[in-house]
Amino acid sequence: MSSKVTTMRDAVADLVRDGDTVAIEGFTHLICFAAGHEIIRQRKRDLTLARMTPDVIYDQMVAGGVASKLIFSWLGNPGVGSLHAIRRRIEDHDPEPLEIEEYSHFGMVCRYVAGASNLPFFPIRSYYESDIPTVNPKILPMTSPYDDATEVYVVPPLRPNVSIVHAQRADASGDAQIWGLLGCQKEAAFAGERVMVVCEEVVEESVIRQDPNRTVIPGVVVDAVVEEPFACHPSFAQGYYDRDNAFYLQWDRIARDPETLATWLKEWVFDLGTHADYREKWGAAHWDALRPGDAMSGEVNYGRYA
Amino acid sequence: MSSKVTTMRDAVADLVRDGDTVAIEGFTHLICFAAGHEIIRQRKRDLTLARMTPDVIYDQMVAGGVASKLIFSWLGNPGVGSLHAIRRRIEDHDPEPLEIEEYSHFGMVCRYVAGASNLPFFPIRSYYESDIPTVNPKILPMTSPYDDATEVYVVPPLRPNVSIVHAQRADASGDAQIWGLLGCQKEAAFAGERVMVVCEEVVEESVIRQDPNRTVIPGVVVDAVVEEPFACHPSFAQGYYDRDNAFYLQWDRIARDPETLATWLKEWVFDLGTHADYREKWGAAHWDALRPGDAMSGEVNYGRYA
Amino acid sequence: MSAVAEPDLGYSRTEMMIAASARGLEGATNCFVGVGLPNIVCNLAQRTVALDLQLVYESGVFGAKPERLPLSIGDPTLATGATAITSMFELFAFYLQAGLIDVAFLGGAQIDRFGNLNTTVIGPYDAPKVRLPGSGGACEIAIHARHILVIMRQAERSFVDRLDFRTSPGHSGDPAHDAARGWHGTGPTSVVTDLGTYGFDDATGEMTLITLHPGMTLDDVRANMGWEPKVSPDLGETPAPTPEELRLIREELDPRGVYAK
Amino acid sequence: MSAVAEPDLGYSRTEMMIAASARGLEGATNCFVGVGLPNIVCNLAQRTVALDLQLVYESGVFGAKPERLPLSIGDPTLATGATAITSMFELFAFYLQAGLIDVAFLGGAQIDRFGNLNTTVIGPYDAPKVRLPGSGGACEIAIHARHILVIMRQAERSFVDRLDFRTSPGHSGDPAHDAARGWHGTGPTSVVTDLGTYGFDDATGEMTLITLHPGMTLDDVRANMGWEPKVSPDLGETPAPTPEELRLIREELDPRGVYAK
Repeated sequence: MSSKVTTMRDAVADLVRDGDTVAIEGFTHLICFAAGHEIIRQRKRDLTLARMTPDVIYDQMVAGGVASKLIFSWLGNPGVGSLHAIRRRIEDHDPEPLEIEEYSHFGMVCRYVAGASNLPFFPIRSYYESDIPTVNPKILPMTSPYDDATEVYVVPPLRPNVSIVHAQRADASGDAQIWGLLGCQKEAAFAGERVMVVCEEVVEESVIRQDPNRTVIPGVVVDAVVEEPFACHPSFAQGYYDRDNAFYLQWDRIARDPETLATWLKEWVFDLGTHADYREKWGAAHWDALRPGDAMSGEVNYGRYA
Repeated sequence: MSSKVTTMRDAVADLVRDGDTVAIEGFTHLICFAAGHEIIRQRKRDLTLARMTPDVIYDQMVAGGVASKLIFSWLGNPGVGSLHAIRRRIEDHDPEPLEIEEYSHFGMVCRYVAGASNLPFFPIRSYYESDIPTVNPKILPMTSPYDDATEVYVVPPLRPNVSIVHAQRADASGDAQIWGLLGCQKEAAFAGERVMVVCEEVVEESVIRQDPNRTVIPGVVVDAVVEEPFACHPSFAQGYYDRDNAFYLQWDRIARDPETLATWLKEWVFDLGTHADYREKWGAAHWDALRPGDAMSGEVNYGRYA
Repeated sequence: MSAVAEPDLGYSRTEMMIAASARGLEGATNCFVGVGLPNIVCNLAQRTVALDLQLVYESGVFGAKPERLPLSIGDPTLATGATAITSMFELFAFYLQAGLIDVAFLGGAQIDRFGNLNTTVIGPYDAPKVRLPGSGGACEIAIHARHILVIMRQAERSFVDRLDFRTSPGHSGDPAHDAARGWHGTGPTSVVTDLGTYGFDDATGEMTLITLHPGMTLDDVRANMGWEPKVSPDLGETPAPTPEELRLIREELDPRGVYAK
Repeated sequence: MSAVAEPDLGYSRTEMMIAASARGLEGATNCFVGVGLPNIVCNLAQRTVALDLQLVYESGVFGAKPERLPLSIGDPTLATGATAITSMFELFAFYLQAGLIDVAFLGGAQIDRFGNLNTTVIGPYDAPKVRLPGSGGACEIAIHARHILVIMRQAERSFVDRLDFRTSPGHSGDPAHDAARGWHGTGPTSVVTDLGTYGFDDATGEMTLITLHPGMTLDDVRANMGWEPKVSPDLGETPAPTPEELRLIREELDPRGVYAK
């Protein structure tokens, strides 16, 4: 199997094109900020950004000017409050409008499932007596083929041009293992036309094969593998580092003021060449403070059948 | 949390009722023969037996007179050949007819998914230009709500009255962990109105909580937990014992002749009180020979966040 | 909100809200937990009225045992030591849509007298005055969780006669219609605010004041809602937080006073 | 089948089938493996013409590395050391239906000239002469795998003019119709029997004899199929199994001669 390991710079340059629909997924966990920063740095334009929870990363990317549209289900700084750059674009068209297309969480998840499964629609029991379908014409009611009285809503498949997912570890072919919160990493990866796996550690294939039930994303759908420790900061990687909650709170302050935000982007994104520079700028003590204690999974025996 | 641990005899007596639809799932792996034998022993009647692959266990149950109908997608002795008792019922109505309702594998899986998800139907891209829908009126064509030219087929939800699934280990509340082939154990368990988890080992809750991503079935859907080592024999439990292929081959010979089969059922089911008797009758050397070597998974670190 | 003086009762109005909400979880088997106050409420209930309460998070966690107060619904402390972690698809499909969730907390920027909630927008959708987070899982939680508990601070701008946007359905005002919906959920069961607790009238589905918190008056309530409140003929007083409830909140659950101050 | 003498060529007709089928996997990236012969075929191809071939099993295994010849598609040796194990729902939805499967093997009790397959029943469905296993995954595999390779022993009763039941669709006989189906799969690409190898005609979708195995004649072929076979104008001879192919089959893959004898 040939190696797909590359750098973040090359992976973004190769896989992300102006006008693409891009999904950087990860539900609070494993949000690949480093990929978002590289997309900003490479000044990609006119992207449609899909994510269940746009989070601080999409606030940064929207402020960085890469996006013309958002597809989402919950728009906030989790546990903190608003995403101010995004709100300015939506509420005040400042500095320009931002198109939005919104779902509920279950609707977004099922859009990825439909995309991953090559299904033309996905039925869910949701949206009843809600105004959401009135503002999103892609959410349609239908009756069950078995029973005219049973109504469901359907959502259309979402197939991002590029899906970017972070994992704790992957081998050089892109077989990726995740533990802790899974979010919709698997569904987003299978739904993507092009897929980038970023990981804390590239490991030998034998490590993956020791515990095949732990594999969430198989290399067969992966185009590029990037090893980038702490790439999820200020989000977290279970067992590797904690959420940097202080930064989430700080962002609220930074993003309220467009100038402060521009200064932050310059200092922390544009003036840095790579995520290694970002790690160095925060400094070793910062990373040490985010390391959790140990809580080991224990082992299971698959048995050798030779 | 109160314990749901009970004996196979009590679990079957409490949960399985004449006329029920019963699913003993497990795709080649983790097929709970011990539960099937207990259902035969308790002379349950008029059951509809659902399983993707009826396997030797349903040949035994059909021969044992408990079933009036089968719902399935592949009817055979895997890697060996036919299920003779079932074929006699279908082909010759010997000793009486057996109703059948058949799908493809994907259709069966999606029936469980719909049942587990409270969906009134599940759409799949299958059955095109196949005769299967002509003999199963429950498989219906429909067009996508987004595009009249895109046709899919739908299958209805399957909600067994009782789902019986085997797992390597579970705690007393029924939180069950499985590794190796997963089949549709999770989907069948969530789809069941009543659920029995049989396991090789009942373990402390702390063992389950050490590796929550390994949990396939949560106790919230489980009614009874039965600890029954080797309950899957002649099927297998990954890491615990191998498939007893010699018995699968033997069954072909036993089942060809109704009298030989009746003698086998008497000797190995009716004349034994419990699966412990069955284990003893085979003898320790038999079980030792089926034990695999070790192939450990390795550990991962969830991290302690206190 | 209209100014209501903070009475000096030895506890804060937020602590009163938390204690009253936790008592509403008596007998609950599992609870879909939101971030912030519901999180403290559930943890308090686990230590008082619902010892076996299993905490469920839309991030895919069932049976969480957080060692610290989670900072968000996706805190790593929720994953370590949980009973099960599942994909979000399965959490929403196999647990929530399947009807396994007993109680869920919801809140919002606006609520109407029937418990319908707006978490999407203030002002017109296409020209918002304030763009709110949107549904998240709220829309489907409102439909499928067997009981919905609402916890919201009360104010005239949030307890409104007419929502700007209905994100999550509550009662329709027509109980016959509600019964025929065939949803797992029975809709909002109670609303706990910083002023009192409300139930919903069986005959009309309308929010009804059941108790006033100590020190609060009916005038405080009227001044902080956009419609004339229906009041139970048996209007009572919410029992004050017990010393044990206060100790648990202050010493174990929120020692830094982030949420409960 | 009509008696065809086993020619003394230093290898069995089954070994010829295995070797010819394995060569059909040249360049394949992954293969949906069935039990029995396809299993040996794939393992042989992995050692000869498709070194990076990933073995996929409908039981939910991707990238299996079996340490022994699996006895069924659900042998524990397939799980240990695999790249990924997934639920069957995901295997069928995310891998197969999504179009990720490159090649799959199918076989059956009956095949017609367009590669349609019957694995369901001989005789009428409601009064079967022989009840066969049914579809399993074959129906969806036939639709979604990009290439279908058929491996079947040839006989008049199995190569039939008209199927008793169409379990899995092949070509329709109308290439314009086939192209408009919009399936991932291009349908059956080749059929390998114990007598020869067949392709499918681009213009008609009809099975066409491409090579005869050494020692076999066109009359043997005609005697063992229920229609007059279409024969390639360039009809050639299948290259005999190489010594290395035979060594691998006999010493590594099936030392006990269970499948290949």
